[in-house]
Amino acid sequence: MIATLVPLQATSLIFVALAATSVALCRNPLRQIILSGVYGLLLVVLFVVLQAPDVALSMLVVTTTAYPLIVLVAIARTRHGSKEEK
Amino acid sequence: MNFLAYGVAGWICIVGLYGAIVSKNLIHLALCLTVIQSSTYVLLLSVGYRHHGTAPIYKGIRLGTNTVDPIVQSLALTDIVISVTVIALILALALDVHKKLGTADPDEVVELQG
Amino acid sequence: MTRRQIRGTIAIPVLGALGAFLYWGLSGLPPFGNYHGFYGHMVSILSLPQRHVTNAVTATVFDYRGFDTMGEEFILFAAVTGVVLLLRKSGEDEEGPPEDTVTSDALRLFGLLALAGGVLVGLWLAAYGLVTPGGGFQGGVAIASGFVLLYLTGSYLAFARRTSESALDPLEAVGAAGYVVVGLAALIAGLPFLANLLGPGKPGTLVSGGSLGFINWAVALEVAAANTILYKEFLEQYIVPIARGRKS
Amino acid sequence: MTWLLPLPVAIPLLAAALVAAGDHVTPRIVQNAIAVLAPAAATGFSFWIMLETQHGLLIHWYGGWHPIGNLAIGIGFVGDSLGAGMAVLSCTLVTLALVYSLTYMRESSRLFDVLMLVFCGAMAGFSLTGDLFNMFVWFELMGVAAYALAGFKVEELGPLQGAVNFAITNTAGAYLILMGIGLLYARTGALNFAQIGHFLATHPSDRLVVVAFTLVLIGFLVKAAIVPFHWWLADAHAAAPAPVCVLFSGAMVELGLFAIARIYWTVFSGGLHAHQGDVRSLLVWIGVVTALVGAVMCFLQRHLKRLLAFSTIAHSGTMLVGIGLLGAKGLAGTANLILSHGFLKAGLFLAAGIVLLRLRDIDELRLHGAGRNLRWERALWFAAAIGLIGFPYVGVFVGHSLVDEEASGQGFAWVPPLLLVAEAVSAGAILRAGARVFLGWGPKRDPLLSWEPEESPPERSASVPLLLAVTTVTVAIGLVMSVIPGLQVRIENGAERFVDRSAYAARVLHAKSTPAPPHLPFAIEVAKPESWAYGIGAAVLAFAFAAAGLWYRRLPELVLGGIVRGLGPPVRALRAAHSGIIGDYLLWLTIGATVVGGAWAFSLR
Repeated sequence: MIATLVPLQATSLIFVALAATSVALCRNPLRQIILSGVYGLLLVVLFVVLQAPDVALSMLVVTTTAYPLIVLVAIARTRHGSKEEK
Repeated sequence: MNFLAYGVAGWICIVGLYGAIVSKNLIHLALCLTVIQSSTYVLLLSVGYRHHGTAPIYKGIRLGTNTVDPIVQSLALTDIVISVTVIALILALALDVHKKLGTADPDEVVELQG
Repeated sequence: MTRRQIRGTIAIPVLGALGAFLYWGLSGLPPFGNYHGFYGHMVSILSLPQRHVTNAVTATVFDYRGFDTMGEEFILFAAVTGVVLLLRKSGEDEEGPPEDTVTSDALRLFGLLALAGGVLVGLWLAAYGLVTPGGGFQGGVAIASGFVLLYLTGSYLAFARRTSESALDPLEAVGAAGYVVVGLAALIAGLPFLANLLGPGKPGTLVSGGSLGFINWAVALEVAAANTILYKEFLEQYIVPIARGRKS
Repeated sequence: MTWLLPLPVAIPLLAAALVAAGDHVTPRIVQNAIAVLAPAAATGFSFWIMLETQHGLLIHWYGGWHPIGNLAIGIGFVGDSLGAGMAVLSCTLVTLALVYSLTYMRESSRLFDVLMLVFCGAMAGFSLTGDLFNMFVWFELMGVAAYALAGFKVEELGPLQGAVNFAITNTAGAYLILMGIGLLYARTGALNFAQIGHFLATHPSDRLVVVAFTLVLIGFLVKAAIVPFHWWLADAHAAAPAPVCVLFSGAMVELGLFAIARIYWTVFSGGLHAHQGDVRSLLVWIGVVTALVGAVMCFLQRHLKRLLAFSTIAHSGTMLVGIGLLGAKGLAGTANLILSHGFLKAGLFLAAGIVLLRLRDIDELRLHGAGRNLRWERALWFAAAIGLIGFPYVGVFVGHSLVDEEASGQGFAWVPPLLLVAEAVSAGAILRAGARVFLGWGPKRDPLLSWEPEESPPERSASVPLLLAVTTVTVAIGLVMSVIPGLQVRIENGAERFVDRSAYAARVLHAKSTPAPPHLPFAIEVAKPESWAYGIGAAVLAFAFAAAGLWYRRLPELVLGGIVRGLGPPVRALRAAHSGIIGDYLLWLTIGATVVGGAWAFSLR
């Protein structure tokens, strides 16, 4: 069972790297927040396989509530304001 | 395989910086900052990992069992809190900029220069 | 080419060079999985006998490196103060809160249940932080997200009523002050700042860790209040102007 | 006496929480009393710590976690003379700024007081800590409070832009520091300065140590506003309220420099000993470039606070030279410079705040001659400006002469003349602005100076006598820094102990007591003839530059044309580089990091 851990870690590391790339290179803020949610969850998985449950739990509560909430509100607010000007 | 974890940490930092440099939107830029910061979590936790180690929680396991490093985990915890707070502050600033200017494009915020 | 495109073009080779430099340094790290630092090892060995805390990470966060966590709490405190400053002040001229758009009692009930659920999960996470994964921070965020669920079910007024500024601001500050007070109490007793006054307690139970319990709950209080204020300030940025637009 | 060490941190932080908690119930006067008394108490305790450290290091292990078997397992505060001196400076400036704000920022909510108190506690913690990650925590706390304070006037776009640029560049710098910490922890398994330093000194250093040093260094260079990481400073300073600028210019930037000195001497000096020469030339070079760039940009400003901000960059460069020479005397020079410059620059910012209050503007040209009746403000402005020149026995004189002596002693004889010019140009710009505003000299228009947005003035109800009193005290402290009996010899002694890595490690890890220091006299050191020459030369040059700034158009056509053709293009390019765009700043940050890293990858290997 322990022997399978290393491929598991490698896979999740590669997924984390890919997700980070897509978050950084995505130009649309709304799509970006969805991608960054996925990225956060992949980080949670990585932390679990790296034997860090406390960090994974923190990342989970942060990535499922704090980030999406404040970022979505910010995006919504800026869209709303821009429409008013037009 | 030995280097993969560190390489991923370095890559995340570089790609996050690129995203921040060419960002068209302050909210987008804030998210790129979170990406840069996540490279530090990956680095810290990879550094403290030990093969066949378990989480450093001694409930149901014997003292002296091989565990991963608890210090890097506590540093990463602090780091996550710092990241959230700084991003919240930058987003609040971005919202205020947008209220004044009608746009959150950092290249158009050029009130002070020269 | 726009200014941004020029920047992007310059950035690629520069970042490549920086990446190479980072790679050069990172390749000096010990091979993955073979870490042998003394610090983590000592804390792993000492936390159970010295502090009767089974979770070595929590022992580090609240005890061995508890002073860092005090700074971290104040980072949260200062950031929330800053957000309030930036958002409340800039929205001063806006009107009062709008009315609820939800009329279904079932949905409201669901909102209240969600709040209760979030608070319960949060309290559970915070309470067992010294034993299993979790702790004041994670619990605090979970409690705050309970309030957000209440909002998401459309009960803005219920959300606003349960998260009034005059109640939350002091709660947050009391949580932050609590940490310093625990530290100063030890100093007044002639011990080093943040020294454990109350003894280690019984391992594996809710009362393990002595002063750590107080610190844990102070952190939970601070984090829950701070995050609720944070969400509230951001949500008000959205909900108040939109609702005003609908009325006019 | 080790119980003293947590107090400069704990008191302001507790006060911040109390002011916030009592917002809806306690009367305003109680809040004000807490907001002023807490930093005053912190100042007092820091001063006490500074006196105690004359006899040796003070160490406080948080939570009682003393090192076990010479291995540090907890967080320790290590008070030494220079660190405690930084804490005294920071807390004093916060106290003065909060007294000034009592009426200046009256309408502002208690949120301002809360953030200032948090800022105070963070700066004190940053000065006293002996642990790498703990230093990072205070760095971030300082940053978070400062970003919000920079954007305090949310009604205007300028402050928001300043705060955004400040927050993003400094956050990026902080992440680099954290990566460096991760690398160091991986190598040494420690976070305590002395412990890491001991490990690095006893093991061979390789590329990992070099990269870690670079990352940590770059992060703190961003905070210290060193070229090419300095862009944020002018934006943040120009827009922040005057009492906040006092802390930014007077203490926060200098703490970035202090951190470089602290980290180099306690952590890296053993491991990088073989490469000391390379580190020295790099730091001295970027310091000199920073001094010159800051001085030139300072000369081109008409917004008074932005002008002062660029003058801070010029001085920051000089201070980095003092640290970068890697000698005790240069470090002592920088310490002296930080103290005198901190108070004098604070005084200038406070005076600019009064100008904004009474004349409702902060623009040098628009205010042409408007300050003729402000006699007291005029006296303060010129006194502080002359203090910054380095005239013999006034203001920054001792600091500069020590840095110059060290530079000449280390074979950098070309450095003092360049620093002299940088100093004279930046002081000349301050004198020019004063002459234009308070005396009405020179023309009303000047196409050379860059336009900046207006700033909304504070309410008129502020009590001018109180503001003047605070400013006078601040300027006076700055002016006498070179003639306080015994101060110079104590700073030099403190600097010598500061650079002694093995004694520091022995005291922290092995609790070995250090031998009692010699009894130091209370006397004013006699300046050397070359210092006199430099001081007087700087004064003459500064007045010449001020006059040139006012009346350069009276120069003969031939001379003026030559200057324009020669200096025009580089100056225009320099000005265009200060674009105010955050993407550019981040690109500069990466370029700077790559250049420093590349230079070391080739020379240090």
